[in-house]
Amino acid sequence: MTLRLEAVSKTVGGEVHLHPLDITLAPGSMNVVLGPTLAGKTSLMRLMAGLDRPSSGRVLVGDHDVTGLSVRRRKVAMVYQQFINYPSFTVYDNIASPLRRAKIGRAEIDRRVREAAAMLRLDGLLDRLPDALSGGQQQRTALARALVKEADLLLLDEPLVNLDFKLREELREELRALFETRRTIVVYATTEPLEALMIGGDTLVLDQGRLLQAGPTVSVYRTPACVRVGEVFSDPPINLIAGDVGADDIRLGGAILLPRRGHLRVLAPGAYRFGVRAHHLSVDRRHGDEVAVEGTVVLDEINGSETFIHVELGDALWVVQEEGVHGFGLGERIRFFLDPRHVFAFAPDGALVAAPVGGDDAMAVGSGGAA
Amino acid sequence: MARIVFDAIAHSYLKTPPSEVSAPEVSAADGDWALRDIDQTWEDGGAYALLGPSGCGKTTLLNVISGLIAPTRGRILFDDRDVTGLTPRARNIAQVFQFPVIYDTMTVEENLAFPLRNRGLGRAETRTRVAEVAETLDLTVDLKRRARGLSVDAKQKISLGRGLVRDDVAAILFDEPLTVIDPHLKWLLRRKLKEIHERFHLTLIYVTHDQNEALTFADRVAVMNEGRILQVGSPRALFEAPRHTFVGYFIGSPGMNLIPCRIADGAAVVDDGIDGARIALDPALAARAAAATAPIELGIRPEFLRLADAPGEGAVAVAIAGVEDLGTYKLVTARLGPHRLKIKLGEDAPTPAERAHLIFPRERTIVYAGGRLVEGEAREGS
Amino acid sequence: MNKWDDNRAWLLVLPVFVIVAFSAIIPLMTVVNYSVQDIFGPGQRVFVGTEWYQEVLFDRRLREALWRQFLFSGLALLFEMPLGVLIALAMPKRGPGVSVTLVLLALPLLIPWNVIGTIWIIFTRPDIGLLGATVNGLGILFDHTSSPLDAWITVVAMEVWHWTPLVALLAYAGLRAIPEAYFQAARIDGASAWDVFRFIQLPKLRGVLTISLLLRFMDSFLIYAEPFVLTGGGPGNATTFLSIYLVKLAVGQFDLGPAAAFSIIYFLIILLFSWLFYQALQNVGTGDKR
Amino acid sequence: MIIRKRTVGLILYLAILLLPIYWMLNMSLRSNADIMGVFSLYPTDPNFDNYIKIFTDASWYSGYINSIIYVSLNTVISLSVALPAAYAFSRYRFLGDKHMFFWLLTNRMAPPAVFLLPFFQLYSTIGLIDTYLAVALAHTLFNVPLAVWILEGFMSGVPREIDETAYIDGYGFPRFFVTVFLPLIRSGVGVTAFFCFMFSWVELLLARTLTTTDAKPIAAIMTRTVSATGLDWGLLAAAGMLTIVPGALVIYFVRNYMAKGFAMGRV
Repeated sequence: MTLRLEAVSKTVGGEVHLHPLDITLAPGSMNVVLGPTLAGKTSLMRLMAGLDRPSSGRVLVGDHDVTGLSVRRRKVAMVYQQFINYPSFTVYDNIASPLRRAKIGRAEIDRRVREAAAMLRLDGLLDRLPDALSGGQQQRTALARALVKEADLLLLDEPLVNLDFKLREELREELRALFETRRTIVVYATTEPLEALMIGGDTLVLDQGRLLQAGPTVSVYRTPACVRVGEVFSDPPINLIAGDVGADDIRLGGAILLPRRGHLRVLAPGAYRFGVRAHHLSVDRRHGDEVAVEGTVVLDEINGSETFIHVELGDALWVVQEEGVHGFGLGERIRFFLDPRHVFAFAPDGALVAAPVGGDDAMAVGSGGAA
Repeated sequence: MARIVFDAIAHSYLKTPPSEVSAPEVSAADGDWALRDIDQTWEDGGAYALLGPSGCGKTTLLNVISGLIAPTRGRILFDDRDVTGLTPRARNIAQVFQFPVIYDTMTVEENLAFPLRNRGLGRAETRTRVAEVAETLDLTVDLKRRARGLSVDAKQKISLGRGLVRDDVAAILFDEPLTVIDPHLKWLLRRKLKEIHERFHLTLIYVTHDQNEALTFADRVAVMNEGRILQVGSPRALFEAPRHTFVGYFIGSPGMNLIPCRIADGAAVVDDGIDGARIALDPALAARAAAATAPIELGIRPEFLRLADAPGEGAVAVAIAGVEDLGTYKLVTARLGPHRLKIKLGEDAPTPAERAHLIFPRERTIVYAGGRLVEGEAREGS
Repeated sequence: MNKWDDNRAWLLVLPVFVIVAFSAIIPLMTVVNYSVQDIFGPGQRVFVGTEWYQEVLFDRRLREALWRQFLFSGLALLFEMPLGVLIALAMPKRGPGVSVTLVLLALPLLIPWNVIGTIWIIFTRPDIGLLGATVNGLGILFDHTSSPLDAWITVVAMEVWHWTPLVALLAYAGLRAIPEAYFQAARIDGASAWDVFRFIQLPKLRGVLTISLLLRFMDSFLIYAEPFVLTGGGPGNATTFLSIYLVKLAVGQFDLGPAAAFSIIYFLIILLFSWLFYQALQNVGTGDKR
Repeated sequence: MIIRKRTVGLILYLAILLLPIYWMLNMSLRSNADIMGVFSLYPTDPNFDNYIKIFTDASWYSGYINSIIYVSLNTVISLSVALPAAYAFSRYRFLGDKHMFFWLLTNRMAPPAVFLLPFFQLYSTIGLIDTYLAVALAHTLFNVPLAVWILEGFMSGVPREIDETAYIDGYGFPRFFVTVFLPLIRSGVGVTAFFCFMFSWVELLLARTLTTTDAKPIAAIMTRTVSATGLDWGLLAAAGMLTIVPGALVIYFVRNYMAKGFAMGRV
């Protein structure tokens, strides 16, 4: 059944956690709530679950107003970022607990528990207590308990954030496969752009209690409705730089000249903010149109498969992403190339004016007043 | 500063450790040893990282260096001096912990001066050292403030600063120091650490489970698993020529593709459900691999695999099981018989059709026997 | 951290409210009632306003008892706090010694308060007491039944003997809560044991010590049974503390009106300290919780 | 070296701590004539006559039974009302919660002497004088606030998300509380029970005032007997020793909880 939030807001002790927002989630849909810490992600999920009551607005499941309905009467499941299990129950009893409350027959419970346990690779651990499990196994148990319930709404609040780097990567992949086949509405909160892209589906970008943009994940990524969405949805951070559009060319940060061509042709002369993601900068020239930029290396971060080179250029700090592992010394002069075809242009108020082609199929659904 | 040498270090937290450190073959089943027979030299002035999953023994190793733990067996040498029985203080080690450790009642300045005062350094000299370190860590304006009121990252810088003020420090050890730091500030501290290393040329050893931190921070990364150091190498060597399958899997995101295979006629033969897919190997490599008795696995990183539409020389037919658009790149999952392979494609690359052909570039295809790298001729990692 | 907003939680608190109100509010109202009336017998009572309060406030013996009380509580804290911390520092951190020490320490806390008095009578009597006989045997005259100073020494020693273990247990709990990394850092920084105490343990114990300080202050302020059994408030009035005087007034002389007025004043003093106690707790709470 | 010095100091302190108790034990094993006659560091002719007298005389041993009954009753009452209340304080924000908590704490601090007379009158009026229930109820005055306070501390240590998960799973409050929540704060309940037992056991003023014969506590019988028999020191000491036994037993059983409870920093 469809979940609808109508003009829902949340204020706690005079502090606004969520500004009024409207959200509709289709049955079986996969939704990511993306936002930095304190964006209001958890507040939103708690309202959806019915753990908290909205300060205003209505929550509807299908045509049913469930705004004041106790969480016990709703068909929801939730996984927290802490590993929450019943410490005095075995893994088996943990997974079985929602089914037992629902008065399902023993045999059926047993079948479903074992099925969920197998899916999450907990088979051999059913007799253990949660304390005797590793962090990853504890979170798998919590996931199994949430999945076994076959709820209408499954909420996952940064479920992987407390796991080791490598475990996170593995579980993330499994999760996607687990959700694909279900009729449940899945809502997955995260701060990490890559995680949002891996989960796929639709993305809601939240910042400071406001819904900035909603739409298919890849479109939101390719066509951020405003500067803030671009920032939230880029890791490493998107390079943002002030620039002026003249008659023939565009001057970035006073030093870099771009031709006013392609998707940037639509820009009227004036001041803009330009954004380009780190992986669209390269130390190798990949294209004839690319513009060379020179700066000083201040850090070179290696994440295992890619290298992020932090480059200082005047007052501005740029991040260049290179495939593979490369070593650049601190203080080294470096020349990198900027492809004008991948540059975003934002108006001074932050709204997107021009996006690289290829992202034009995206629909930018600015809601609740884009910053 | 010192060169630190581990001479057959082993440690068990049990009161009565098992008499023998078990052989590598049975290691997985035996969790009694947190560290198993480690021989390792940490060169003076090097920036090292200890990388591994939770419980691999990396923190134990760190505590053995600092002297907080006395190893069950083996010796530890600082510049050829046996320090196995010495206290942390006598070893002149500094350590930065996961959570910032500061002295609540002192100001930032007093915090930084504390290790010097305990060593009886003169006032004037203490002051100049503290001022210098505060300058490096951007703490000068906070010097007179109570340390308790500062933000977490500033506190963590103070813990680091207490190590830096001592000019006699043999090494600075870091135990996942960025865990509590806000993600947006992490890279600033990473940069600070790099700068400090370049400036002071101290021996730094950094423990983490996050490959990003390890590879960014260190010149040489030691990958650990189950109480053993599997490989010590530059970030690039770990990425391009992992000497152990675990290293291949652990480094890189996603990790290396590892496929069981057998060697025949200078090629790796992989079960593809039909009559076996042939992947051509470097002849010298194939010859050595053929001589190995342990089970053989083929290894290739997702970044190095290429897709072709048409069958061609050395291309292997695969079924495409899924394509994920991850913004900066596309991640393709391909099925080859019972095996799954990950392929990383550029963001502009066309989405492959249901069936495709996979090319294994010969210079990037490596082979493991019993989990260990089979050395080719020319490949000797930097 | 965030709590749920729900006034229905009152339903859960209701039993506690009813039972405590029954034991606290109704009796308290009786006391208030007495404090403004003069009672001659059943049904014969006269409203006297603040007369009893005036009488009590100008009662010299009461004022003396109050100062005595402050002196006693002050002395008790002076000994109990440092001693308790010292013991906590000396307690083992792990191993079988922990349980043994905990059990032995807690023993005095589990003895009925009047038995405490009895123990100390037996212990300090010049004829049969170990302490009394020993001290007198050394040629020092010591008799708490005749010398006010000796009575004070005995009462304070008893209080310290009785309650230092509580301070020690609380301080021990506080010490155990300090993360190991602090001690490791201190070892690496080359700090001495004294430095560790001054710069790590003492600052981290602040909260726990505040709690035990206030707890001990209050409870010593209410002390009754132990000194009553030991000295009966004597010799003379030398060890007549507030509670002892109050009971004398109410039960011994049956001066209900003044006793009630006294009770109210006594209670107000306690209330003031309770409030300070609560404030301190709140601050400690916000300081400790991350 | 330092560690050794500390340990020696601790052992010395514990020895001093036990000395007065040892002395009472010494007395309890001797006859009154012996005590008054010779000063001895240990019983030269140890006998259990004093204990035998206590165990065979109903006016003596009933005192123990009385004490144990009202103390247990008080512990049960205190725990059963304090558990839900502590849950409310640790989980909910509600109208007047802070004031309520403060008011409760003030009762922990109330001087028992103040309540002496009004209690006597109150319980006389409702006919509860000289019953176990009277003492048990009177002791809730300071034990319930204490229990709420200790339990609240333990409960706040349990993440709220566990409760939410249970409600999401479909648990009702009572079942959740008993089957999921209580096992989690087991050591808290142990510590709380210990403190309720202890404070009820050691309190005498109220207990003596509210009882005359049937429910009279041992500690009160002791004082009375002292004056009647003209100070039988041996008997008195034996009675005193016996009042330590129940407490010592209780603390032995909860010693592991104690360590845990103290580690959580709430008492």
